[in-house]
Amino acid sequence: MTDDLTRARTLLRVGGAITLLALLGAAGVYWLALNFTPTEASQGLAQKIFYIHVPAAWGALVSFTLCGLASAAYLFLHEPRIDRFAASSAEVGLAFAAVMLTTGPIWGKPIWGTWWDWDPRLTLTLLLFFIFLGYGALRSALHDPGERARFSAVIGIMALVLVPFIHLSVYLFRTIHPKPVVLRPEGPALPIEMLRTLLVSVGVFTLLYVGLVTMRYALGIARDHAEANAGGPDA
Amino acid sequence: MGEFFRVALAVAAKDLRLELRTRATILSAVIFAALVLVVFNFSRDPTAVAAIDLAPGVLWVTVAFASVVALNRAFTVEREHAALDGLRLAPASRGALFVGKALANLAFVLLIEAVTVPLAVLFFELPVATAGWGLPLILFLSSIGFVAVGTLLSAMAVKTRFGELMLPVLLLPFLVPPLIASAGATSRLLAGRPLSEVVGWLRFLTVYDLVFVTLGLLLFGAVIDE
Amino acid sequence: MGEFFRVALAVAAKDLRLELRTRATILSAVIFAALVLVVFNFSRDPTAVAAIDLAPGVLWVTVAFASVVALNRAFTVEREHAALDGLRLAPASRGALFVGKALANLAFVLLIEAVTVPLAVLFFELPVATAGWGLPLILFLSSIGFVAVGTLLSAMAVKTRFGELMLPVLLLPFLVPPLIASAGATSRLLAGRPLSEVVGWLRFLTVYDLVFVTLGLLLFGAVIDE
Amino acid sequence: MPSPEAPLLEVRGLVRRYGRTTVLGGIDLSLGAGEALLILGPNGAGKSTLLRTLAGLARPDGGSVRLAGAPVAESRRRVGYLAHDSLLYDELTVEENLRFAARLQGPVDDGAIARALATGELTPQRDRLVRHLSRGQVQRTALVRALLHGPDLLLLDEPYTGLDSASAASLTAFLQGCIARGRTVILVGHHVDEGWEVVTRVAALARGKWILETPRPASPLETTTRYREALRG
Amino acid sequence: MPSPEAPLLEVRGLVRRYGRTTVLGGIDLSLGAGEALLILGPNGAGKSTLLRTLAGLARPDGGSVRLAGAPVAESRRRVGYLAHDSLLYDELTVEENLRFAARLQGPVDDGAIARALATGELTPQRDRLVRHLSRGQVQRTALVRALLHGPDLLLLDEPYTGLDSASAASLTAFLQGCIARGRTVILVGHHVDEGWEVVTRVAALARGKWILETPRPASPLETTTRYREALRG
Ligand code: HEM
Ligand SMILES: Nc1ncnc2c1ncn2[C@@H]1O[C@H](COP(=O)(O)OP(=O)(O)OP(=O)(O)O)[C@@H](O)[C@H]1O
Ligand SMILES: Nc1ncnc2c1ncn2[C@@H]1O[C@H](COP(=O)(O)OP(=O)(O)OP(=O)(O)O)[C@@H](O)[C@H]1O
Ligand SMILES: [Mg+2]
Ligand SMILES: [Mg+2]
Repeated sequence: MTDDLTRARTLLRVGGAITLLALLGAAGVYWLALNFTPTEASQGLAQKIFYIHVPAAWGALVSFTLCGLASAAYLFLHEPRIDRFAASSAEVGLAFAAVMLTTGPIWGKPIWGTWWDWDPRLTLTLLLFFIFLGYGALRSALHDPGERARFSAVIGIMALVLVPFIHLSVYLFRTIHPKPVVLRPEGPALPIEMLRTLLVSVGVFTLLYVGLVTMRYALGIARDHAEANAGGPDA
Repeated sequence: MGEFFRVALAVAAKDLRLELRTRATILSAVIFAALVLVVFNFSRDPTAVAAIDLAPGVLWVTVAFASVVALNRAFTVEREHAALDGLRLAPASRGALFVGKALANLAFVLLIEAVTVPLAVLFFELPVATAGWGLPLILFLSSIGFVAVGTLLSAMAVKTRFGELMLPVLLLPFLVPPLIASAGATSRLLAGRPLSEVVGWLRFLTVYDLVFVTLGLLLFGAVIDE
Repeated sequence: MGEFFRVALAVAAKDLRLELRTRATILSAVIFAALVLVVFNFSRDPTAVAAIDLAPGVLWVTVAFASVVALNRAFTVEREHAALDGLRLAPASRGALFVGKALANLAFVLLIEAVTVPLAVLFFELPVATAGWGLPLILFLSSIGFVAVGTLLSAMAVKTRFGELMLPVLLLPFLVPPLIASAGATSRLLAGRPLSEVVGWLRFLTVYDLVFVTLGLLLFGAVIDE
Repeated sequence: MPSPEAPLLEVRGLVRRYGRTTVLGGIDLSLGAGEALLILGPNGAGKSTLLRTLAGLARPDGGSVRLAGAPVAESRRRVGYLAHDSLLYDELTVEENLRFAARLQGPVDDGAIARALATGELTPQRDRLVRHLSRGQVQRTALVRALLHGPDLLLLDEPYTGLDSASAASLTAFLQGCIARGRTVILVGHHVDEGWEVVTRVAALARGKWILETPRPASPLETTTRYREALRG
Repeated sequence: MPSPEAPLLEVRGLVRRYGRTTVLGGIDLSLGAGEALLILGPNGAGKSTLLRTLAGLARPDGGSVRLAGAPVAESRRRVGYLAHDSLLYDELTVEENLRFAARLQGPVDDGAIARALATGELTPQRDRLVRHLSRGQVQRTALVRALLHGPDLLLLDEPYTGLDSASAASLTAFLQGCIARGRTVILVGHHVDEGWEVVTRVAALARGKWILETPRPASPLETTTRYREALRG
């Protein structure tokens, strides 16, 4: 039991270190973006937010996707560690989505002249955000660990199914949100330097993801440990 | 396969019979729907908004929330005296149990719609004639999706303290996509456009239904069994 | 009198503990309110309907839904394990029990409103400044009447015999007036009219509250006791 | 039926119907302080209906129930009723349930709650949700809930259900204490030996009428045989 | 524990936890056709949890449960489980409840339902809502529901609860019939004498472990004394 705690502590340190590294990287990306990347003609400096917004958006969708896949795995293996990972990934995804949902409007104000628009793509993204808020609410409302794991796994899978709906929504509905310029059948359609900076930034966000998930996972271990020691058998 | 449907029908028939006895679900749902329509009718400033513009949205929101009210009850009947354990003991596939519960819920939702739509037509003087068969079709397609997701989620919500609130929290995000499609299609139809123009929406609804009914079949076991 | 309130508070506290113990409930309330707004925005055709025109309706649907949910819940918790008999065995006045149940329901409805209104203001860029204290006042007044009637009705509904269940339908008309009043008042206030213009509505709501709280106090015993 | 002391409970020609079926067809009963009546009877005889009516939960369709000369509704505090259902809230803990039940009766003092938990041997489970209790633990909680406020008239419907031998013994001891303190107990059961030490009188109900009514016979065995005869005859 | 016949039920090192608490700490059990095991144990010992797990309602956290060599989930039809809760719908009549339970198991034939009602002595109540039944009538309905489909393994959690002497006797007779037909019965109870004629083996559970496991002693009395010793030692 106590070696659980030591493992948790080491994981927490490792995660912390990676996260720190990632944050430094983020700073690096902006140094790169501001000094070594051409400024987009029509949008000017506003477009620089691109290098957070897009990786954050992708990061969010990826986190949620991984949560969904882990959820599916859990239902087959009933392995508590997988559940813990899914929960961690979901929470980190929420953080990324929050970044996306703030950078988006900040970008939108100068470009679209409005903070928000009830555009399907935007709204469905918002909904995904809500689904995972609900995911969290459900988890905190359930006390039996098995039940908590199974139920949140089901939500995770259902949300995973909704992600493609979101990605496709941009094609299905009229929307003011830019069509994919990178992830599109014909391949990327933007200057190579922008692409380079974007890819660096994506790398940074991946690092951030790993760091945060590791930390959150460690906390998960600690929590379960606390629970397991809370009360002995009776009668 | 015959067994699958025997069980599914048994479960659905049981729920319908219970509902006939108590009327609890339908009544609260219908009352709610009526209230909502009344509110909209009176809170609308006729000079500002034409009823026809408001109608599709209102209709769909009403149906959605009334369905949530109904779905909230779906598994409380299984909670008393641990009746759900009775279902879980059955040698039947979990998919069959899911279909059974879902069929009953579908019946409730359709019934709610059967009450709501005429009311809406009354309040908003909708030109339903122009919409023709499109409207029922949309209603039917979207109801399937509603119910598939709702049945799955209400089975979980009922296990939480105050699940009556947890259900809408989990369910509403999943209801929005079909809601967009239905509301969009409805307003076009009411504007007198031909059915052919909303085929895209209908296809969207059908895909959604297929996806989530399948998910329900696959995941229901994970919800009710340990 | 001190006893009256001790019992009432005990009952209310019990219900609130049953519902609001988990942080999840508060969080859910917020998510729920936000979702209602999202759902509405989606069902609306932005070219035809300005958000502001939807606002009153949205507010009231949220309130109505919250009430229906709370009231559905209110007496199902009393039915399991015949907990209601536990209340009936109490040497307390039935009025105290009524007030207790009603208070809990009111608390929940007010919670939902407390999170809905600010969000609605954000979403619809409502001119709350002009509305000022009028809006909360209206919400509060109408919620009281709503909950008073609702508590009485749901107490009837717990005795699940059909005849008794028809009563809510017969009583539905009683729920409509306060809704109309408050919806009307709200839209006026949001249209920037002065509070003085809706005093009539407010007076109506107050009278309604008094009448139905009194009725509840008097009739509750008849409803829960044989 | 006559009673040694001034009757605390006085029932006259009590009739109770459910729609067409008459469940209690004119029951007379009078019990004084310090008396304990064991009521036997086949399933569906009307035992629980009788207790519900005595507890003031069901209105008599005929006859009268008077507690110390007053209608039950006016002296609810003097009655403690254990039903088939636990009357507990699944989603509250044992302690929360007891605390709530106590509040309904009057101002609560924590010492009383703690003592009640102790007498029910529920102290280890005090913070557990009732939903998570075993059946016997639920039954003990329901018992404690019913007796928390120290009633003068105890109406116990099959109180020994689900109790293990230890808890059964301590329940019996507790009831003996009540009798000693001049309380009155009505006990419904199917086993003559459960609570035998407490019982001062035995009655049997069938088809809503007394078929047997006697001071406690010499032995459980004798009681059983007399009950059997009464059922046959 | 050894068994005279090829084991129908084989339990190995069964562990069951409820989050914090370990309720079953490694249970071994093997029962053959025609055997009837009586499980005793204090409240909260884990008896019901054990039965729930055997019935396939609760997933073991460790160890295995095999029915005729297969996991329970694959042979649900062979199990009949009577829980503390009735698993019945209050708002359905007795017959509707049984009919529904039967449909879940397989095609329904009316004769079978009628016979089931008769064995449960429920024919007079067939059209009454379960909500309106007396406790003993509910218990009989629950029993009939559990045994309707003629299972090979009967898991009965305190089946005698609330039954009057007559019904208790006919239940015992019914169980004897099952044993004679080579069925296997597990009986949980607090009274050694209830179902004594049926029992072939006795075991006692405490704190999630066997504290006693023996072929049926000579008499109920002897059983009780040995159980008491086991509890103390
Ligand atoms: C207002 C809130 C906004 C939200 C919720 C949002 C959401 C998203 C999401 C979910 C993605 C990932 C799409 C995918 O890969 O499937 C994305 C990517 C992107 N967003 Fe936004 N966005 C917002 C505002 C904006 C604005 C104002 C702009 C610029 C005018 C913008 C430009 C982009 C671009 C260029 C991409 C990359 C597209 C690709 O190559 O896949 N976004 N956004
Ligand atoms: N609400 C009701 N509506 C109709 N009949 C009822 C109702 N409640 C009880 N009965 C019937 O009244 C009779 C007496 O019920 P009661 O519960 O008093 O029996 P009982 O003596 O307690 O039996 P048991 O020993 O099984 O508890 C039973 O036949 C029962 O079916
Ligand atoms: N869902 C649950 N969550 C947490 N603890 C539980 C849960 N169910 C049962 N327990 C605990 O597990 C223990 C065993 O419960 P179980 O019902 O198996 O006991 P039992 O032997 O059947 O007792 P009884 O004779 O009272 O029926 C008890 O202490 C109980 O409080
Ligand atoms: Mg009874
Ligand atoms: Mg048990």
